This record gives sequence, structure tokens and C-alpha cells, in this order.
Amino acid sequence: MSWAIIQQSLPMFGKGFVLTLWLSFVGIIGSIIVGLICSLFQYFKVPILHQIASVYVEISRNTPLLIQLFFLYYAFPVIGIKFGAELCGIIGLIFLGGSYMAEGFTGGFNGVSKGQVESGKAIGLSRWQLAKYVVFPQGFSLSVPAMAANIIFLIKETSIFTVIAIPELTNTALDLIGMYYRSNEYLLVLVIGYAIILVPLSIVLTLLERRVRYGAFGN
Amino acid sequence: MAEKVLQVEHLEKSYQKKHVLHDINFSVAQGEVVTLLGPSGSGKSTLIRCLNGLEVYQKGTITFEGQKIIPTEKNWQQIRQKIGMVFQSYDLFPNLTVMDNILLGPTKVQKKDKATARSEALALLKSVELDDYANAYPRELSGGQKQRVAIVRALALHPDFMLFDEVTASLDPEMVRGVLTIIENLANRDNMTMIVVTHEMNFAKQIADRVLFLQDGRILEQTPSEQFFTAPQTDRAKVFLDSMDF
Amino acid sequence: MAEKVLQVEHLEKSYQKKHVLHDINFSVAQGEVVTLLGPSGSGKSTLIRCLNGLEVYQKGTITFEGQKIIPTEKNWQQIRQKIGMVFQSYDLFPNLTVMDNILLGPTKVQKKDKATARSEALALLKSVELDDYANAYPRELSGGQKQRVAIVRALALHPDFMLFDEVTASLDPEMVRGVLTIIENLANRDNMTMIVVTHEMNFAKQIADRVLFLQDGRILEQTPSEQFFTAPQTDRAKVFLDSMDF
Amino acid sequence: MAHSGISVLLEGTNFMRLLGGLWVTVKIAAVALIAGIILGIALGVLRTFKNRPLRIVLRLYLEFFRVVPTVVLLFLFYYILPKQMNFNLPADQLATLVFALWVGAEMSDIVRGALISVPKHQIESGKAIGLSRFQLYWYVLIPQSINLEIPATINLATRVIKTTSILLLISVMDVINIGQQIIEANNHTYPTGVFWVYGLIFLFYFLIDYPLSWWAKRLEKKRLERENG
Amino acid sequence: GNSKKSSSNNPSSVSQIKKKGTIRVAVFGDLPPYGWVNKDGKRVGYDVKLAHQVAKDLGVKVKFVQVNANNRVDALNSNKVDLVLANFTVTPERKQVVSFAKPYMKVSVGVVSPKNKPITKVSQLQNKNVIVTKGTTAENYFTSKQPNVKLLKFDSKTQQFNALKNGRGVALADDNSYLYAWSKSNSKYTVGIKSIGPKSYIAPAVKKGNESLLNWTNKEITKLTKKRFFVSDYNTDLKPYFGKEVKPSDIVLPTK
Ligand SMILES: Nc1ncnc2c1ncn2[C@@H]1O[C@H](COP(=O)(O)OP(=O)(O)OP(=O)(O)O)[C@@H](O)[C@H]1O
Ligand SMILES: Nc1ncnc2c1ncn2[C@@H]1O[C@H](COP(=O)(O)OP(=O)(O)OP(=O)(O)O)[C@@H](O)[C@H]1O
Ligand SMILES: [Mg+2]
Ligand SMILES: [Mg+2]
Repeated sequence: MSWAIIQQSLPMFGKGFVLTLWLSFVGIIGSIIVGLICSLFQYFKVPILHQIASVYVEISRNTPLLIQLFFLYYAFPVIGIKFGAELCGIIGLIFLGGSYMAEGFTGGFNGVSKGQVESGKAIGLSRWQLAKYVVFPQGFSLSVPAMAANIIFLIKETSIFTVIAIPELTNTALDLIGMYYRSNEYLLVLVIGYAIILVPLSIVLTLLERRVRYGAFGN
Repeated sequence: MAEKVLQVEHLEKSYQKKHVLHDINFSVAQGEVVTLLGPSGSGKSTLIRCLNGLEVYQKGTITFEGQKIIPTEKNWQQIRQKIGMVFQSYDLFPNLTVMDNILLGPTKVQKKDKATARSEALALLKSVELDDYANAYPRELSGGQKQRVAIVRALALHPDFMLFDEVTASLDPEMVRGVLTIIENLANRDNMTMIVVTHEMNFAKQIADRVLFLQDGRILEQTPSEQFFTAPQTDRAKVFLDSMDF
Repeated sequence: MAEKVLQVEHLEKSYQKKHVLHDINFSVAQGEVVTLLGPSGSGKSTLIRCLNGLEVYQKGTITFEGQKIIPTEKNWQQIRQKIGMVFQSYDLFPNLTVMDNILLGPTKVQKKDKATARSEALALLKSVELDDYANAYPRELSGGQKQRVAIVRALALHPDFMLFDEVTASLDPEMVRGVLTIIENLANRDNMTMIVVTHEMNFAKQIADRVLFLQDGRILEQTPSEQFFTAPQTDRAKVFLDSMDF
Repeated sequence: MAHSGISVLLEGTNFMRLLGGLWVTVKIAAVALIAGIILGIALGVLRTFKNRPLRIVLRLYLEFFRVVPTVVLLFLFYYILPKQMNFNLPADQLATLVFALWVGAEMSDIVRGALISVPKHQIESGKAIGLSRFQLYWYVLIPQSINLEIPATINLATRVIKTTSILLLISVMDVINIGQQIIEANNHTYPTGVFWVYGLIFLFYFLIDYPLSWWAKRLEKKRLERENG
Repeated sequence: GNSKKSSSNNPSSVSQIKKKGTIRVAVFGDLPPYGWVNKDGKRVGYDVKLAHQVAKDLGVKVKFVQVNANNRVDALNSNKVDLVLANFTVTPERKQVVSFAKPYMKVSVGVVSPKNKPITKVSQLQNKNVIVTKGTTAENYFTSKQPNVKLLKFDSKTQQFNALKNGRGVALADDNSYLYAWSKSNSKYTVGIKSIGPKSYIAPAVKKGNESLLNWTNKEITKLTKKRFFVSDYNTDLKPYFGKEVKPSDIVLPTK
């Protein structure tokens, strides 16, 4: 283990770290938006769109991100559709994350108790009002644990971007190992890099989850 | 006889394979208090839920204030503003304060002026001795208090008709009285028309004008209250009444 | 006075910051039936759970059949075979049949011969009219039936002492009587020593030899049953008794 | 042109080779799941004990496998373990080990979650008839938690299967690696082969995972229906 | 005593290999014509043939471990393989971490690009994307000597060539010999820069300290060179894949 080696590599890892954060951020925001849209289609049973959303969710959830990326990056250009590597990564992450988020939201909405829905109906709320004042506010809180798990999951999935030559954290480490053969040092920095992002996040999200479970909505 | 507010004719209801209500016929007059008694599983909740459009029924008609109800979700939504309902599980919205729970109907559904609605709500809360709790969240209230708020929430829409489904069943015994008193006042003082499902026989005796006794999804008897509790028409009702006091 | 089966001295119990039981002192004689009354939150459940080692208490001693209990989980495990307990929520094990629920204690804890245990269990089931349900799963039973099985499960260990904590509180009114009858038989016919927490005043009247009235974690009075229900010593108990019948 | 590319799959033994690669993938996933589930059940039970040091150690184990991406785990084990600890395994066995440890960590959380969600009353009822701690787990808690665990475990299985896709990075001859060999070898004759080979692999994964997900969903739905009456 | 102990601990010593009856050799799986898997699923190529010969001369069976460029060193160091025959170019950096035997091939970095937009000078690459594989001499060369060239770094040869075909970079840099082979079967591309950076050699590699196998391999290479093994290997496994611009002497070392 050599400090000098680690120090020398820090600028490169720094870039990878920033890129991992940035791609995760964009991917997560995109996933939440896509997930929300899909879960709304499903909640309101919008004709056609809700079936499309279901098919999308099944395809996305049941195939590996790596193959999704290979497709986007290597196979699509063959039929004339080409995106840059980072765009491919983001599209892939959103394609994957969108379905996980959709399931999370849908689970939350469905988790709102029947009693709540009926109470809302009993005071004459319309379907939209019921969604707005009862189902969505409670459903979002219920979906926080799932969201938390998804966020961590998606950040970790960015490590797979290495296969399409995006110089994020993992790619940086593998590249340095390939050039300078100091796998101990580089892997250590790599693990620490992920820990810096994920450990605090994991703690915050656990606390959030606990609050949702025990606090707010104990009737 | 006074004007019929509600009339149910030949109502039939099944859950998938299970036939739960058989040819239900009865009516409720203006200002009348009907209690629905019967053993567990006899269909009391199902019947009362049909009257508010929370269950889909397969046959029969319900006529409310002279108008046959066409059972679409849209129509029911209109009618529910006139038929208040309170459930066993005080289902206040946990994400809203007591006041916002109450205001939701008047301001969002009936589009009432917020200030007016609020002062009305406060008056109602005062009448159930909960005006101090207007800004509390449901989780800060006891079961009895929650149930009283749930009643206020229903009343805030100025319904013509109220449905109560075992509203004290999940309360601690000492909390029961406060809630029942409120319903009693509604019946006797405000002359509200209502259908009450309850297992509290003393309470039923006290407020009911008429008793519908249900068994296995059929109305076995419809008897004026005094008569029912002293000399019910059917043997089944006798057994039922006997079992209710140990 | 008859032999003291259970003696509680200076018992104190807190949950984190909350002091729930204050200096509890009482004893139960062989064959005696004590009912524990008191408003919700007064500490009835907590007290009765301390007697079975389900709660850790901070001070005081419990003496059972002449022996001071050293409150380790291991000791309690032994003692629990002699002190049966039944709870409000009929907690049968949903993954086991009625028979297996009952046999678990005798065969696995007491290592009794399976055949003997089984025929004993059947006899007990018969006595509560449930022998037809030996192979049913709990989910196929009504609440009253489940609670009767729960009692049988406790009795199958041949306890010297029984604790009942509001065993009818979550039952449908019509189911209550069957369960109470069994406890009554246990008290009057089998002369079982027991402590019963209940909100059914008529039932309490009928079986109790003595009433302990709890309020805010203190025993306010210990009065022979006849006297308690007609002329309780404390005003608080009077108010309580009044509230119990609407 | 795109149509002719599909015949790359039928060329020579290509299709059988891809199936062979899939078998490697499935075998690694299956063995890892079986071993990991057993490990996870044991750890999950231990995690419900009150022993603080034990709980902290197991929690750290879980968090490590949770926080570090699986790709990185693979490299850690692939490179570091043999050098530091003189502990060496062929790539596919090593991958199986890593996946099993990962499954064990995730599974321990599933099991713990299910165990602590068995109602407290059930534990007390068990204690009240004198059951020892072991008996309590064996007759009451574990059987009752299984319904909760099964859907989550199936979902974990689908994740593990999907994650096997990264095995190509440590030179396991899995379906993707074979796919790349085929793309390379046929690249001249079938320029669009890449589309079809990846397409088929995509389909393979979907065909394995979709029925599992569907099954998990159905079990979960049934369980909820049972619980809500 | 120490050295003896370490050599008996060495799982890759000649005696251990003979005892196990198998030699584990790292090769590429997607680099025609050096190490690849043909249409029938057979491992073939110039390096693979050498591996077979080595095993034969050791009197053991061969077990192939497929590697990518960036894990050749660690495959040795973590005892995954005994010998690397994966187009492993000798560089000063690598010499510090593994032991190279005598070289068996000549090589230098070349640059391939589309014929319609050919790259013929390094200056054309400034601030452009150039595709490389992680852990290759090409990557090393551009990283250290041409910092203004943007590199897209891939894990495997399949990925890098696909990326070039998808137009993800203006050119691809790798060892010139397989660029010749690749451009022959991909006629829209040309090796516009035939050689940049220093001439280098390709050699078998063993784990540092594995003197026993290193010595044996050195003798083996010398013997095979004398026997003109590499010439015949060239003729059967390489020549058919190369265009006319490649002469045997560009690749094969002179037989002394
Ligand atoms: N969602 C449902 N699906 C199928 N069957 C149902 C459903 N809800 C109720 N039932 C059945 O319909 C019958 C009537 O139930 P209902 O709840 O109306 O009885 P109840 O008289 O209100 O009983 P309780 O006094 O216990 O509240 C019962 O047999 C019940 O099992
Ligand atoms: N696990 C706990 N943690 C903290 N406080 C508790 C806990 N369990 C009970 N308490 C508190 O202890 C007091 C006594 O509760 P207990 O359940 O013994 O009352 P109870 O007389 O049985 O009431 P009920 O008639 O409602 O069953 C209450 O104030 C209650 O809030
Ligand atoms: Mg009901
Ligand atoms: Mg209690």
C-alpha cells in the first residue's frame, strides 16, 4: 500500500467521483419523473398509456442494465440511432430506474388504506380530489422507503457504466489498474469513493424510513 | 306518514360468489332514526355502505329525496354530500390537521367560502368539546376524540341524512359515552334523519324510532323500537337480544 | 385464610420515563378469583404481564407457591408452565392447526407423550365444544372459537393459576357469552385460582371473589366483590362503575 | 440488411454456445442463491438477538455488501483476496462466492425484517406456554415469517440473475462473454450481428426473470389479500 | 531455506505445473488472429497455438483463462494463471510488476480510422476522441505522450472495435499487427498511422519471482525460435488475416 500512489491518483478519482455523482443525480431525477408519470398512468388507469407503462415496467425490471446499455451503446447505432456515452448511461439509468420508481410510487398509492379512501369518498371528494388530498400525500410518504432503496440502488448501478467507457469512479479505477497495476491502492480509493456517497445517504434514508414507519401516520 | 327521505326496494348484493343481501326493502322518513341490528356477518355494514355508494349492488333501486339514484360514481359523489357517513375505524386523514380534515369537504367539494366554513367548523368542534384541538393532528387525539372529529367532519357538509356504522366499536369503554351522547343529541335535539348500526343495546333503545333486524342478509323484522326490545316478533331476534347482556 | 398461591410485594414498574405501576401489594389465595378493574391505561395489563414475566419490573418481589421468583428469563420459562395466560387478541399460531397449537406446550415444553397429550387435548376441546375443529386452522374459526382454543391451549399445560387479560374485548358481542361461560366454569366448577381483567361488569360481578381497582398504576381499593359493586370504597371507583353502563 | 443479421444466431453452434453461456450464468446464480439464502437465514435470526456486538458486526457486514457496488465487490475478491490471503479460486467459483456473500447479506435483512414483523403477541403467546427461545423461533417465528420472506427472496433472485451480467468483467465465460466472442468472430459476415446477439441475450434474461417477478408479485398479492381479510 | 520454502509454495513452478498436469494460460478471447474463439467455438490464434506448444513441451494439459488487457497483470499476481500469452507488450512499467520471458513478436502502436476520413498524422488527433482498450500500450502511449488526445477507454477488444464502427471516436489505437488484421476484414477502415511510439516486443510473462517457469519459458522460446515454430505459426494463423502491407519480418523475430 503506498500513499504516494493514492495521492497521485486522487485528481483522476476526483473527476470520476464528480461524474458518478452527476450521472446519478440526473438519472435519479429522471427516474423519479418517469416513475411518477408511469404510476399516475397506472393509478388513473389511463387507457392504452397504462398498459404501455406496465409493459415498460416489466421489460425494464427484468433485464440487466448492462445489456440495456450494450443495446443502447453498441447495437442501436447499427440501426441508425446513436447517443453519446454519457447520454446512453443516463438514458439507461432512467430506463431502469423509472420502472423501480414507478413500482415504489404505485406501492405507496396502493398502500393507502381502504378506510382512508372510503372516508374521502364519504365526504364527496371527486376522484381527482381524493388523489390530491388523500392518496398522493399519504402514498408518497409510504413510498419513501422504496425510493430510498431505489436511490442507493441506482447510484450503485452507475458502476456498470464502465462498460461503455464513461470515466466514472469504477471505470477510473479499472483504467488505473490496467495502466499502473496497483490494484490494492486503486480499489481502496474506489471503495472509499462509493462509501463517501452511499454511507451518509444510507444513514439519512434509514432515519427517514424510520420516521415514516413509526411517526407521521400512526392513526 | 312523514315524507320518505330514503327508500330501498328489492336491493340485492353479492360479493363474487357470496350473496350477501337478499331483497332488501325499507324506507326512512324525515327525522326518523332507524337502528340496524343483527349478528356479526348479517350484512349490516354492507347494507349501509350500499346506501352511500361505497358498494356496488347488483339489483334494486335506492330512492333518495324523491329521486331514483342512478348508481354511477359521479352521481354518488353528488349524493354523498347529502348523506354523511361515519365508520368504525375513525379514518381521519393523518396528513391533515383536525381543522383541515373538517374543511376539506365544505371548501373543496362544496366550494364554500373558507372563512365561513372555518367558523362553522369551529362551532361544530365546540359542540363536541374539541375546539382546543382544531390545529392538532389526528395522532395527538384519543380514539374517542378522533371519532368525535369524524362525526363533525361528516356534519360539516350539512347532510340531510347520516349513516353510523358501529362508531364506538373500537373505542375504550370509557370513551364510548361521549361519542354516543353526540349522536343522541343529533337524533333528539337536531332531529337528524339517520341509520345507526350499533352493538350498544341501551343506546339503541334510547335513540331508535324503529329497528331493522338483519340476519343472513335478510330483513327479519322491522319493528318500532319499544316493541322490539320488549317483545321482538321473531325468535332469532329474541336469542340475539338475550346474548347481548351477560 | 387459605394458602397464598401468589404474593406481590412493593412492585414498581416503569417504561423508560413513564412510571406505570406504583408500590403494588396484594396476594391471591388458593382457589380465589380476583378481578382487576380500572380505567383504560391504569396499568391492568402491565400488572398482569409482570406476573407472567412478560414485562421486566424494576422493584419488588413476586412469590409464587411459596417461592420467591428470581426474575431471569430461564426461571420465568419454568414458571410459565404453571401460570397460564390468555390475551385479548386470540393469538393462536396461524401456522399450526388447532390441535398443534394446543399440543405445542405439553409435547415440546413438558415433553409429554404425544398420544396422552392428544387425548387430553381432545377432552379439553370437547369441553368447549370444539372437538370438531381439532384439525382446522385458526383462520377457519370465528373470534369466539379462537379465544376458546386459546384458553384450552393454556389449560393443556395444567397450570395452577390462570391470568385472563380482557379476553372478550375483541369479540363480537354474540361471541362473548360462550367464552365467559368457560371462564366461569373454570372458576366455579374447577376452582381454578385466577386473576381476570375485564370490562364486562356483569361477568366480573358473577365470578369475582375480590376486586382490585387500579387507577394510574396504584391499587385504589381491594374489596370483596359483593361490596365493590354495590358500595365501592372510593369515589373514583363509583365514577368508573357509573360510566360502565350507558 | 438488418434482417439477414438474425442468421448469425443460427450460424454453426452459435445458438448452442449462447445457451451454454446461459447455463454458466444460471448455475452461478443458483448456487449462490442457495448458499446465500441458507447463510442469510442464519444471520437474519442472529440479527434479531439482543447481543449488541453481534448485531453491530452483522450490520457492518450487511452495510458493506449494500454500499459497495457488486462490480467492485467482484474486483475486490478477484484481485485482493488471493494476493493478501493466499486464497485462490477460479473465476466462476469466486463469482459464486461473492454472489453468495452478497445474497447472504441481503437475505439476512429480509429474514430479520420478516421476523420482527411477526406480531409481538405471537411471541408473547409462545412465551406464555413456556416455549424456550429456540422453540419460539422454530415453531412460531420462522414458520410465520416465511410468507413474508418468499416474495422478497424471489425478487432478490431476479436481481442476482440480472447482476450476473457483470461477470464478463472478471472473465467468467458467461452468456455475454460468449456473445462477444460470437460478435467478434462473425463481425465480418454479419455486421448487424451485434444487434441480434445482444437482442437474444436481452430476451434470455427477460425470459428467466419475468416469470420469477410475476410469481413474486402474485404471492405478494395473495398474502396481502389474506391479511386484509 | 527461505527461497526453497517460497518455491515449494509457488503453485506455478514447473514442478508444480507438472504435478498438477495442467498449465493455466491467460489469452485473449476476442482478438483475432491472436487469441479468439472462432465460429465453431474453438479457441484459436497465434498465441493460442503457442500455448498449446508450450503445454505439449511441458507434457501437461492446457487450461485457458480468458482475460482483458487490463487484468493481465493481476491474473498473474493473484495466481489466476501461470503464464500470460495475451499479446503482452514488454514495457518498463510492466517489468516492475511481472517477469517477461524472451520476446516472440515485434509490435508497435498503430492507428486505424475510416477510409473516408483517414487519420494519417498524430496531429489530426488533437482534442479528438480516440478509442483504446484499458491497460494497453496504446493507452499508455497516448496518456503519457499525447495528453491532448481524448481517450475513450474500453474493457475488451469487442467493445473497442464496435465503438469505432459506431463512430464514437475518429480513430482507434492499438497494436498495429491486429489493426492490420482487423482492417483487412473491415474494408472501410485503414491503418492510417502504421507505427507511432517506440518499437516494442511481445513476450510471455510469469509472476515475479517465478524463476523456475521463467527459465523454462526462456529456453522454450529460444528452442521454438530455432525450430522456426513462429514462422510456421505466422503462416498458418496470421498471414491469412493480414493484408499485403504486412511482411513476416514486421512481426516475427529473426531466427538466430
Ligand atoms: N369484501 C368482501 N368480500 C367478500 N365477502 C364480504 C366482503 N365484505 C363482507 N363480506 C361478507 O358479507 C357478509 C356481511 O358482512 P358485513 O360486514 O356486512 O356484516 P356486518 O353485519 O356488518 O357484521 P359486523 O357486525 O361483524 O360488522 C359477511 O358474510 C362477510 O363475510
Ligand atoms: N410498551 C410500553 N411503553 C411505554 N408505555 C407503555 C407501554 N405499554 C403500556 N404503556 C403505558 O402504561 C400505562 C398502563 O398501560 P396498560 O396497558 O397496562 O393499561 P390497561 O389498564 O391495561 O389499559 P386497557 O384497559 O386500555 O388495556 C399506560 O399509560 C400506557 O400508555
Ligand atoms: Mg359491520
Ligand atoms: Mg390492557
